[in-house]
Amino acid sequence: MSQGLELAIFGMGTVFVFLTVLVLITQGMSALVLRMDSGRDGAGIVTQGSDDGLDGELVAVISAAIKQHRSSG
Amino acid sequence: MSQGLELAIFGMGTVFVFLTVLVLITQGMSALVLRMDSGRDGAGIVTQGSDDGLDGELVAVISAAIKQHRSSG
Amino acid sequence: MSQGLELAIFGMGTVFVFLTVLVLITQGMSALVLRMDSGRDGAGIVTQGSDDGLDGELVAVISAAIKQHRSSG
Amino acid sequence: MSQLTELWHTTGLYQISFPQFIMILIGLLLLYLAIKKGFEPLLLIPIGFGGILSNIPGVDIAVGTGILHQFYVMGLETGVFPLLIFMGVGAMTDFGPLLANPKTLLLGAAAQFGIFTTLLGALALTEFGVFDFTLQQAAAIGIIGGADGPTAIYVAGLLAPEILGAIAVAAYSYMALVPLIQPPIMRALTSETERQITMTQLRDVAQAEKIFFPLVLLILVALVVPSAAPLLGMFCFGNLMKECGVVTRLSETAQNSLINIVTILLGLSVGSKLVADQFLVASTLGILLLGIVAFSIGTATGVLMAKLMNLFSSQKINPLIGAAGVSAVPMAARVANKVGMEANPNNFLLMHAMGPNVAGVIGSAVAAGILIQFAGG
Amino acid sequence: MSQLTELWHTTGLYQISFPQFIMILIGLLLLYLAIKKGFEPLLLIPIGFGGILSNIPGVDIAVGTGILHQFYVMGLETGVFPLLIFMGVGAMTDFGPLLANPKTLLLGAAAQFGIFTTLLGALALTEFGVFDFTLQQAAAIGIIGGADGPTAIYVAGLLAPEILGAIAVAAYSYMALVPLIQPPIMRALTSETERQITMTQLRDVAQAEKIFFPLVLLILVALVVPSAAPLLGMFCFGNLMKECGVVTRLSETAQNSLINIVTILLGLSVGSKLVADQFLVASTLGILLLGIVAFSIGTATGVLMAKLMNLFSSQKINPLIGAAGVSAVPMAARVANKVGMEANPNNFLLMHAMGPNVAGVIGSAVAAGILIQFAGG
Amino acid sequence: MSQLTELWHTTGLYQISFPQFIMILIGLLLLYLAIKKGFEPLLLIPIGFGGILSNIPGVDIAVGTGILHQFYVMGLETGVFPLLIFMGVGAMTDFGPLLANPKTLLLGAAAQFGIFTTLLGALALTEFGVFDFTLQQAAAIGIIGGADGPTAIYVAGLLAPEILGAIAVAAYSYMALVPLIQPPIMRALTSETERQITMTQLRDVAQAEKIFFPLVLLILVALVVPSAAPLLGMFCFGNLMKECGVVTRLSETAQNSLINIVTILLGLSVGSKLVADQFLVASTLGILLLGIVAFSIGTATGVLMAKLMNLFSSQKINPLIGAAGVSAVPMAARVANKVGMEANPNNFLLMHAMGPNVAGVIGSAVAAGILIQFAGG
Ligand code: NA
Ligand code: NA
Ligand code: NA
Repeated sequence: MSQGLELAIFGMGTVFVFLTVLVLITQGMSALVLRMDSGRDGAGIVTQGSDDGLDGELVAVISAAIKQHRSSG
Repeated sequence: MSQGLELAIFGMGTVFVFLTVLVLITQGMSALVLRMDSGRDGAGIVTQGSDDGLDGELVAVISAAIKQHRSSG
Repeated sequence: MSQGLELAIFGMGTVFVFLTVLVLITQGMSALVLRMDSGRDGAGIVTQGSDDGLDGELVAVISAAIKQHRSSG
Repeated sequence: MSQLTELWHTTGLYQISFPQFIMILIGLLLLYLAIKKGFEPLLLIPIGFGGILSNIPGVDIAVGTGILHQFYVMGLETGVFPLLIFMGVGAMTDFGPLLANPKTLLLGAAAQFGIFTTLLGALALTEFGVFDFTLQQAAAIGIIGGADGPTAIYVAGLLAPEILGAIAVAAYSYMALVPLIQPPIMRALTSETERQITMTQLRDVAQAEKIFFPLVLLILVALVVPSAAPLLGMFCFGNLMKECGVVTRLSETAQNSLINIVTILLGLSVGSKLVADQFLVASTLGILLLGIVAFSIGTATGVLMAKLMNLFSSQKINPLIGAAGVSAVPMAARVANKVGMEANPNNFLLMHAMGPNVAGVIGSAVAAGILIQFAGG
Repeated sequence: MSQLTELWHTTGLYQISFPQFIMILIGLLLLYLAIKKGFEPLLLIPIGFGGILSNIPGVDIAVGTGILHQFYVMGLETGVFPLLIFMGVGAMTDFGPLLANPKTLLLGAAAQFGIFTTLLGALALTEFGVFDFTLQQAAAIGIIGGADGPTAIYVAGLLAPEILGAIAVAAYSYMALVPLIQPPIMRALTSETERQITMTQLRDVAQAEKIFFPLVLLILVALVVPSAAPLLGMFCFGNLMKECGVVTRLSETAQNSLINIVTILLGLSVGSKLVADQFLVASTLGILLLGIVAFSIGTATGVLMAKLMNLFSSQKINPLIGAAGVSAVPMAARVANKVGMEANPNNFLLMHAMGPNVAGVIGSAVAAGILIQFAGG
Repeated sequence: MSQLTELWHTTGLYQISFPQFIMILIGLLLLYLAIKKGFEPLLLIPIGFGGILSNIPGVDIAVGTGILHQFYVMGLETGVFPLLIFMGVGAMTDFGPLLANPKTLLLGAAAQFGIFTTLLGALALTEFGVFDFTLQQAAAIGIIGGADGPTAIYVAGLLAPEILGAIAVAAYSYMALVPLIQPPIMRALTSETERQITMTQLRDVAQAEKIFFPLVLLILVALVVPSAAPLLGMFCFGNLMKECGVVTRLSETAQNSLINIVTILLGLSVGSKLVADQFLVASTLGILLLGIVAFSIGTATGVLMAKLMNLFSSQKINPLIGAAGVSAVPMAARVANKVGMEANPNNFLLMHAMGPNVAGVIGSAVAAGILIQFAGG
């Protein structure tokens, strides 16, 4: 029972400390991200890679090729 | 061999008994279901839950909320 | 080190022998396939089975049966 | 120079034995039948390819830490693969036609005669010294007559893993050959008039009946033949997921990605039992012969049962649909439909034959349970 | 004749015990609740069906080499299944509302009071001789109050596998009952005026914030409560796959086929712990009672925390969303929305409640880590 | 107070070692490269995240019963994961361009020089006392030059699991860096005129050729290098499923849900080898250095082979496509295309480069088989 009480106190304490710290860090992280974004005047993180490594240009080339192939096939 | 004969007889017997009983029970089950359905004047079992638990009303609410959120955000 | 040298020589040798033989066999295989195709005056291998084993005729039959079943049921 | 010799000794060309060579040809034959002739390709392509891999000399693929042996240990020794396939098949099965005409369950019972007579045949051949089959092996051979792939593999895996390869090859080959094996038997046992019998439209079945049926079946299995509960339990579970309508995403996964993944692994695992020293034995010939006998008897007893039922019932059933009682879903039902249309071009038996067809799955699973209980352990 | 007797002895009808019979009824009840009442069907259908299978007499399904026991050993003893589910849930979770209003994390903390007070309650009942729970069992029971299925199963699997069945059934049943359990408590603890509080629109959240958040969370877990790292690590991994935008195919598989496959196997595994001699014990009643207490306390402390926060902040939050802090995603958030609309039909709390709702997942995973560390090994 | 101390001792902040801290930073770096720079995200996100998880102090994740160690034991120690990936890659591979111009297979052979020279390099560095690599480790390092992820992981898992983490990181990083590593080498070894060579349109390839090719390849592997049969066998199996056209559902599962599931688990498993005490050793630096040397040599020998072939053939090939022989599908083929277009904007080499590109996969799998046979067991 005393072991349980100890566990309950420490447990609830840790949960609160953890989530409180998370609130602060999250706020800090968001502030940082948003400041960097506005500093860069724009769109935030733009991911370069895509799922299959195809870039827009290549997609366009392939699409054009397929289109041509179909229309003439 | 005699062991095999025994197995064959009992096996085939069990298969027949099992499926015969299943015929009867299935007929009984169907009769029961259909009587209850007609008693309820209609559509039979209508499942309440859906795959994700969303009911129509809630979908409407969520859609409205999202819409409002987006238009003002 | 000498073991490594041996492995490198035999390894690279095998890779080359393997792929050279594969070139020859592939060329032979293609020649054979294409000759048989043209001999058959047409479409090459046409696979009979399909994923679910349904052929066109059967699909038509099934569709008809279901239609009849529904319209009269 | 001695090093070149050593190198030469590592090649398959040096190490290959004649039986391995034959087995590779058999693997290629299975692939040919699957790709070019449409023989149950979903299973025979992985089995055939696995069979080739298993007979490559000088590398452990079907034994020890080899990948196919690992799949075998993981999924066939444990029964996990066939049971998951059965769950997926359950999730694909529509009991509607059966529920509309439950008497057709009896056809699915009759067609299991093939299983037990073949079992006796195998034991008789042993008695006469032609082959040497144990009771376990005879039971596993008989189940080929159940015309149900996962059931055959499940039973063979438990009772006689040493002949699993031959049994699986026989089961799937004959299932593919149903359009050749069944029609002559069906025609021989029926008159033109019988084949022309048209059957009344099946009634509509309520959703509630479809939901209750797998549960009713499960409870009955639990009370009467518990040894069939793993197979039929997983089958009913899949079917309930499909019919209950509230777990669509689980049902679809069971019918698609899960069953596909397991089919690939199961096929390769079965292929691992096609190693030359296990497959190229006299008993394999016996298994192939007995397997086709089992199919034929099942077909015959299914048809005869239908004729027998017609003696006692005013509402006649076309005896051709009795042949669909062997299972081999949905091929046997299509064959019944086709032979029926030869006699009467407007006679659509397909839906009527689906009832005994799925009943055959239940019947052979029940038979499998009994075989496992008596011959197992 | 003696052979017929022998045959009779193989039937389930002969072998079934009364407790097994009761358990089969309970399994059917779970299926009824899932199908007809919509109680968390994705889990309760596999669990209920697995429970029936596990109580079929005369066949090993939930023990030994039985299929469900194999699934249990493979996925629950190892923790693999709940962790993969957690990864999938992570890949489905949108932290946007939480990031827009991070203070709501505190509501997700407060609602975990239910876990620890229930743990104490279980130990107190043991002290008073009503039940006999070990510290491990008390911890596993408390986690029901976390209102998070995979977390509860993960903790119970590690700390008290013997009561895993009861805990899983309690957790999922109460999660389904959230619309009945929570509203009275929410109304009792709030005034009409409080329930009418409207909250300001949530700001838009940048993609970069969503990418950084799972990493920030992971690092904090690593530094503060490493014992929660398996659960929260897999959760954050799933979420990062979703948000980073460059591994769509992995994220979609984690959200679909993978989580569906694991859900089926997990549900059946949990069902294997519904064998009569483990489930039909007095402690199960205690677990069910304590479980609902845990839920209720969590709901209450979530609401009270929101009221407390309003004392110190000018920007008021509607205390109803505090109840969503128990997790039970997304049911609890919907309940908060519904109760809020009763007081003010134009008050859409759903998005605001999603913040504490996912915060509750984090909170109970942290609590789970602590319980495992103190009560485990 | 002592309890607070005890609590403090459970935190990661107290327990973390400096090497663990560094490894977490390296994990974050891999995530950054994957997400922001597009470095092979499908693998580097799971590997990087798994690497972070593995270095969290005070909790067993990458060792003992930890989840990542379980994945490692299940899939990497057994070879199952890389072989299933190889099957999926086979099901995605189109051998059309290779069949249209089979001579390009020789380019895929030449590019494997990188593997063997690097092996020798590693042994030489050991001879000179710079590093201390065993023959097994040297072989595993050499295979980085194969520019094929699953092959490298498979070989390293069998021959030198202790350096698997470093090898996988090197292999995938350099595959992502192909657009930076290869062009300077390609330009240095070719003249402007050579780079402008246009190649004739590839002929159409019949379906039958595509079906026979994986079988021909399999048989040749069986007869010549059986030790390469697990890798190439699974590869050919996947390709046959794709091309035969009768098992579309299996082929699609192999290309989608199955390969995605395995990719997630494989990546996390590899991540488990990024624990500080295995990764932060001097030899890792050596592996990274030797890996880039292997890539570069392979690129060079591929290009030189193409030039050599032009000496003996009237139908000239553009030597740039020789660089695609290293594998790194399809990145290396795109790089060849891009460098070719710089010299002649109307020169589309992409399809021509796909031939040597997939030939490189075959070549390095053959090399892998030989390495495993000589250095293994
Ligand atoms: Na059957
Ligand atoms: Na919670
Ligand atoms: Na390569």
